[in-house]
Amino acid sequence: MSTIRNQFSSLHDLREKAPIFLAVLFGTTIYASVCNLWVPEESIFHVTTYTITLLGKYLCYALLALSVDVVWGYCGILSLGHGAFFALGGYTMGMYLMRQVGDRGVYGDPLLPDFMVFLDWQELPWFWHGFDQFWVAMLAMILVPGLLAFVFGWLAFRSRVAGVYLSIMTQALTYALMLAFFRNEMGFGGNNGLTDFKDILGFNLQSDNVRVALFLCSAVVLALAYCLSLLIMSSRFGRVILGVRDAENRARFIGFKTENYKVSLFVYSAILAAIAGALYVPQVGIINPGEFSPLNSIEVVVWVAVGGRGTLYGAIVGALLVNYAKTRFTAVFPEAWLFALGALFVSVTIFLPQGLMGLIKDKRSVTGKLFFWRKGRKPEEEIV
Amino acid sequence: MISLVKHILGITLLIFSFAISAADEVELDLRQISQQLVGAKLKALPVIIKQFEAGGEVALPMLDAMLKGRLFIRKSDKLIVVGERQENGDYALMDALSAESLTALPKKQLKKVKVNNRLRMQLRDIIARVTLFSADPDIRESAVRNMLNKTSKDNIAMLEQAKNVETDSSVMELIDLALAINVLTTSDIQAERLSALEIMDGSLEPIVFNTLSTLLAQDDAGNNLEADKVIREKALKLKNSIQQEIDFYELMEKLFFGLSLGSVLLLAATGLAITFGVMGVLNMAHGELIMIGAYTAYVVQLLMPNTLEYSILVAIPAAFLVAGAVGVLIQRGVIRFLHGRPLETLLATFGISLILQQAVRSIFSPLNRQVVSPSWLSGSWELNPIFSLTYNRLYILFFALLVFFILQLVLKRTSLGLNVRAVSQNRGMAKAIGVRTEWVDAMTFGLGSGIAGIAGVALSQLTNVGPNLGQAYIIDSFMVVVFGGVGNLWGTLVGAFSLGMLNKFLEPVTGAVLANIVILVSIILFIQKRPRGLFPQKGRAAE
Amino acid sequence: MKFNKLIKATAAALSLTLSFSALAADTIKVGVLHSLSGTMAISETTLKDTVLMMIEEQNKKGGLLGKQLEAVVVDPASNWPLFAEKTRELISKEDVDVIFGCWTSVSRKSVLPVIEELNGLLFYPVQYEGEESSKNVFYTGAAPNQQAIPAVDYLMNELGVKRWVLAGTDYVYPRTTNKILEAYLIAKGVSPDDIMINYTPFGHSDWQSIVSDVKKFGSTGKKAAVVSTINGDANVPFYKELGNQGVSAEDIPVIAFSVGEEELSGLDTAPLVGHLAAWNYFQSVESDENTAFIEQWKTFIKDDKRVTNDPMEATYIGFNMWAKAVEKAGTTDVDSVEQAMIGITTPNLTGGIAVMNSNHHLSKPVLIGEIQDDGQIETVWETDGTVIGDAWSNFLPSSKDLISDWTAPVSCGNFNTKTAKCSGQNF
Amino acid sequence: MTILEDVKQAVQRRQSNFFSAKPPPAVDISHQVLLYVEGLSVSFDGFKALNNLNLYINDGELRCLIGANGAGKTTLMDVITGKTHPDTGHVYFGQTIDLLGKSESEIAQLGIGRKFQKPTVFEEQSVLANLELAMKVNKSIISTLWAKLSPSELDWISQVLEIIGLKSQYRMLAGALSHGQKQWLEIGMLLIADPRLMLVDEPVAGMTAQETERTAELLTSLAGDRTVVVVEHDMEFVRSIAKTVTVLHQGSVLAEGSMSDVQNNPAVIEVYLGEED
Repeated sequence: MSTIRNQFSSLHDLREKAPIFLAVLFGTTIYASVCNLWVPEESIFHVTTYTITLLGKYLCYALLALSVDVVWGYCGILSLGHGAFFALGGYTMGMYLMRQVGDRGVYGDPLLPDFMVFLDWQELPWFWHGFDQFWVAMLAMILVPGLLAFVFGWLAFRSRVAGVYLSIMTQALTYALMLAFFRNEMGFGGNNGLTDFKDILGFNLQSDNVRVALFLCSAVVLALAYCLSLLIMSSRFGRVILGVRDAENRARFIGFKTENYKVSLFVYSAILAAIAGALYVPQVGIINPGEFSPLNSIEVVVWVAVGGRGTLYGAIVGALLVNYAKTRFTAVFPEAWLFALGALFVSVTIFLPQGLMGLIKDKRSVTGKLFFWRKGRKPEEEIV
Repeated sequence: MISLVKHILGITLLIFSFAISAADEVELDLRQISQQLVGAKLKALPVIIKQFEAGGEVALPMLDAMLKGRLFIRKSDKLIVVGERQENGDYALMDALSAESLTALPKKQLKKVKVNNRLRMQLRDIIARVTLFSADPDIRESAVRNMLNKTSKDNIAMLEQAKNVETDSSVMELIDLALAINVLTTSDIQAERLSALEIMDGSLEPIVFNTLSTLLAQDDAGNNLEADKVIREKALKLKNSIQQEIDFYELMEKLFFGLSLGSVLLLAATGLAITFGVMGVLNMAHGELIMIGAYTAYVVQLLMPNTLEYSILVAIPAAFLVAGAVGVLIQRGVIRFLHGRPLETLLATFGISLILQQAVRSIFSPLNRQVVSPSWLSGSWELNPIFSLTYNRLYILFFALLVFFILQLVLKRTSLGLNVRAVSQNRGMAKAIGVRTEWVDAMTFGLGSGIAGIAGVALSQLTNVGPNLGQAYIIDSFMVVVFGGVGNLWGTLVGAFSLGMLNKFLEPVTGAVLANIVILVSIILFIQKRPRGLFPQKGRAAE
Repeated sequence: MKFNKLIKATAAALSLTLSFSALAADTIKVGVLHSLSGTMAISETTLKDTVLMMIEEQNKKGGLLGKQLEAVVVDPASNWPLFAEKTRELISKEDVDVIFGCWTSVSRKSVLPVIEELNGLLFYPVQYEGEESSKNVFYTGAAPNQQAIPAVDYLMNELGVKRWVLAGTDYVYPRTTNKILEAYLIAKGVSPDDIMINYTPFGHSDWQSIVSDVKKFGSTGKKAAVVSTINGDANVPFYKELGNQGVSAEDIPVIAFSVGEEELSGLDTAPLVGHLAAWNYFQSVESDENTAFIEQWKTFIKDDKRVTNDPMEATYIGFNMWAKAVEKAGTTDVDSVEQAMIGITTPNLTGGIAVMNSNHHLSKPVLIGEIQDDGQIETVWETDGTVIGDAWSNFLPSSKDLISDWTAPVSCGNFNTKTAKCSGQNF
Repeated sequence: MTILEDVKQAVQRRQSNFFSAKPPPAVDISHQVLLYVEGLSVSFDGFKALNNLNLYINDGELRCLIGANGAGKTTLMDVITGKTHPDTGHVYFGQTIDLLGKSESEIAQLGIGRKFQKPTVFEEQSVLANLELAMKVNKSIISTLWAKLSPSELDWISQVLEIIGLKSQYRMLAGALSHGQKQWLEIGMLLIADPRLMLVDEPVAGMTAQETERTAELLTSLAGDRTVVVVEHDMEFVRSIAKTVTVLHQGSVLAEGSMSDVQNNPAVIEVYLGEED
């Protein structure tokens, strides 16, 4: 006798929204891979390895942006410290790759990485043990950032640190980690970080095939993360999260332990960021404490804002566009590109509060329009 | 033995007084010696310089000029001259010996007499010995102080000589001290040495402590180097009491360092406490406003090259106006449109900070710029030989407090302040009763930015003036404001000083890097305990 | 479905512009890989200008092999992974024949795998910690034995220094240099109690406690000195604090390895007169080449007040050597140029001759200078001849058996003389 | 009185087919008192918002709280729902359950629902989603990840939509509703959770006379099965629904009794009613 229809079906959302995205993503990646490996270099259709590594890097950034969008766009948690999780993920991968070098380092030490040999370390620090196993590294990649996010989130959300306080605390977190990793005593290579990797799972990192494989891998992981996030966000869990963003008190008073929701989402997001970092390192060939820099994390937030937050694909598009722009600008106007980038950020925030995706977002629904009109001007009182 | 020393002394004195009476002759001699400087290699210089000592006070201007690197050889006739750089870049010259003024010459026609550290040390020693009998007690004091650490036989003899004619009590004390140290280390008569220890009692000169430490040292086998037990006990007592004083002053020093760091943090954060704390704008360009202030100081200095000493005083209001104007521009041009979206102000102001940085790079080049410290801001105020306070930090400490209290006054006592508070507490109501909220917003932001500019002027006295200046302070500023409690200026004050203190007390234990990390982690933990900082805004209004 | 179209259009544009590789040109392309923004811009921008000046000069002389030189400038923005990316861009997309670039060690380490993989050529113009020798890199700055060790010798022998403060920024160059110096000092009979080692973070600005500690350390009666490997921006507040706390060069001289004329130009040097710096070049050195170089620089940069410094000289030497090697090889092909480089000589700016040795490091004179009140550094001591740069320090236990020799039969950057093995090569 | 019947019917049906499986936590109401508030004091910055307040609410009662601004009504609700922690005092739900020290969500899950002074709904979600979230279901993270609306739940939602008159707007974003509709939606969210105790803060503010009347009807119909505490300024409305009225003044109870008792209480007349008219 029910006269109302259930609007909520996660799979429905996935079916409706994902195909376009996935088609574009895989279309481009497979095209690029094929043109890199099998089209002769002279051909105008050839895609250079440079392009492949560049695109691979963009995809990692896109995943990072996605992870920020999950917490910021959907739950209103503006993390200025997601670079920390990204870098931690990167370091776990870096440690694995470093151990893979084995005795092929410049000093030929079978156990110790080069930087330890030349700082005269006698033995491997305890936390480096086991990292010669890929699975240990992968486990650490999930556990370390996950645990950090859990502890931080648990402390912060339970004591209801919110809004700008939370943002500044996340910034403090990544800044403290940056300083810590800069310390040579930490055993992570200090400022130079980890570099000069040789191979991954026995395959030479320098070969085009491995590069393409890593690139495709990034694309697959991004696609999976996108679909998973979409599923999560269109489940009732996602609606609770949205509720927490818009009226946390209401959510609490109808019986949700909102801090638990926030913590779990934060941990999920941190793990996504860490995976992005782990994919990033073998492709760019270096991980160093600079990745923890607070400015990097702010930049990620800017990508999401440029693309349009709270849409998932907006974050991805934002990351790709801004980074592509950066690549072009730094080459075309090396002396003035910061003007262009700065102006882009300012104008997007003023003129496109919903980001670029706000321009083309679902215009069919009247309520949707109203909602965006409202949102553009709605003061976020919770935050002040 | 002692009588022999006195004999030698007598003879020295005789030669000395003879030398003074025959000043003209000396000058002639000196001129000959000085001409040896022409074309001399650095390695040959010590021998040449040594000969100047005999010249006494006549050689002093020349020695002094050499010490300060102002001694030149006139290329045309190889005359040794003292040169002083003038406004137009030429050098005003005078004869190094006769002090006769000569026509000024450009740098190209002069060749500098090279000096290095070794020569400078030698020169200082010579100057000390020559000026030991100077008429000015201050000069005599610094001469004795210089000789304190170099108790060669010659010096002791001279000091004993000087003691006989000394009238100034503080110089006398120093001479006694130098002689006492000499007695303690060279004599073997217990009574003499005990009275020497008596004289040394209470002196904080590092030499005293070092002498006692050497005296009390043991050799590798654990035997005391000093055989006399009475002396050892007395010396130990003395050393311990000095150690106590040293510990006390070290604590004072740490306190001062903490206060000083706190004042820097306070200056950097006060502006942010307004723009972020009162207006809720996550102003990532705050650091760049500080940078603009510092560059204003640089430009002001360029504009008034003749009065460098005071350009900094002009720079303070100028920086306030310039940074304030930039702030108003940012507010009117960008932030106004983002009202009520504080997290988005972060993004826009981040963009602005990139633009401002690059603008400075384009206009002033990426190199650091030099802001000259006026002499009244240089050096330190020596309270005693082991405790001194640097003037620039002392002034900045007072300046930071002054700025803070003026700001408090402005907020509490002026109509602007009233409006600011009204708008920050209830915008709608303020608007309804006729407050021009838009204007107040612009002015508030301008005020915060202006204060950031002032902070930049102060920082130009401590650190680099370059495009990266702001970035170094932005995170610290946010930490201070959040730690103290957003929206509470007193919180910022307390926050800044407590973080400064904490840092300076941690640093000796953990090292600078770990101290920073520990502080960041403790702020994170502290915020879990008090989510709204040290002094939160309480009550229903805060919800 | 506008969204769909937009995405597609963007993707198409993306792949098109990216895959559009440069057409073969009849110029010789020279890559310039120095940060023009970010924290390192302060130092690196000057080197970019130097390379541009050298290229202009070379073109005036008719270029190389009858072709004009063309500079390709990119901005790696003080971002280390970006250095690797830009290197790849320069070599595979822009087809440059040589790259002049990098300042920090980490940027070089980031570039290294890429340049070896793509067989490029990099000239690295900054003093560094050593412990490296790549087939594709020529190191025209000083190795530790060309800067640190002579400096310590000078302090010890000429100034009678007995107590040592090794103060540095916490990163690899100071760490290594201090390790080498510590080993060296102990070998020279200095007691470990007389060595104080201190590390500070990048951009450290509050030096009160450390300077005060140094003062105390130096007031024990024994002559003390500070060996500073403090990097970049942290130097200005450090020297200001030294000056204000009254630490004079005669009491406790500070010898710096990273402070040159350019760093001093941002600072009032009056209180610092007499403090020392160890380099392979000072602007104040009197030689015909140097006078001409300074003149040329000031004209090029259109600023009479600009100064020159050691990394500029290293860039100058590197560029001239490369030009000579290209002429000698008759091609810009990397392998040929690399072989031609070894043994190439060119005048340096201090009146001597720079030689490229088989370990890809230069022979350089070592100069110790004192800071003057006009911001210049006057030489007070110099080595008799030139010192050959040592890629692998003999004072580090890990590297004392390693040598680098890129000529046959060894042809290896990390050759272990004990095991006669060549390790750690990427090809 | 169609609404009243509708609601009763619906609630009963619901209890039979859903809550039998998951019984609400046992509230011991052996003394007929559902809520004990004893000796409660709260102060903000020296201002005493509640001052040794005592209040007893019987099970199934409809109680109105009135009092001037700052009398402590909202603070009292904050304390009961766990938002504010009192300086001293006790709050018991039934005989055994101590509410102090429990979090908002725990208290909500015990069956205490609250409507805010300012209508607070999830503005950027549909009416349906709002009601779905408010439903009394397992609210752990794992279960919300997999949760789906069952036909019976949809039915229940549909009935509540009927009651609050938003059936045709169920797909609309809550933010797009009118003020009165938002009030109703929030009441609906309370209703759908089937609470034991409902704390309703100013339910008719901003409603038309007609809407007010409907609300009065609804609240009266709810009493009996559940306990309702209403804070309201609209005296007309209070008069129309109240059996017992408690007057708060300066953080303490000034008077308690039927509307007419209270209206004739001299103390009340002086401090509160005296100001009217």
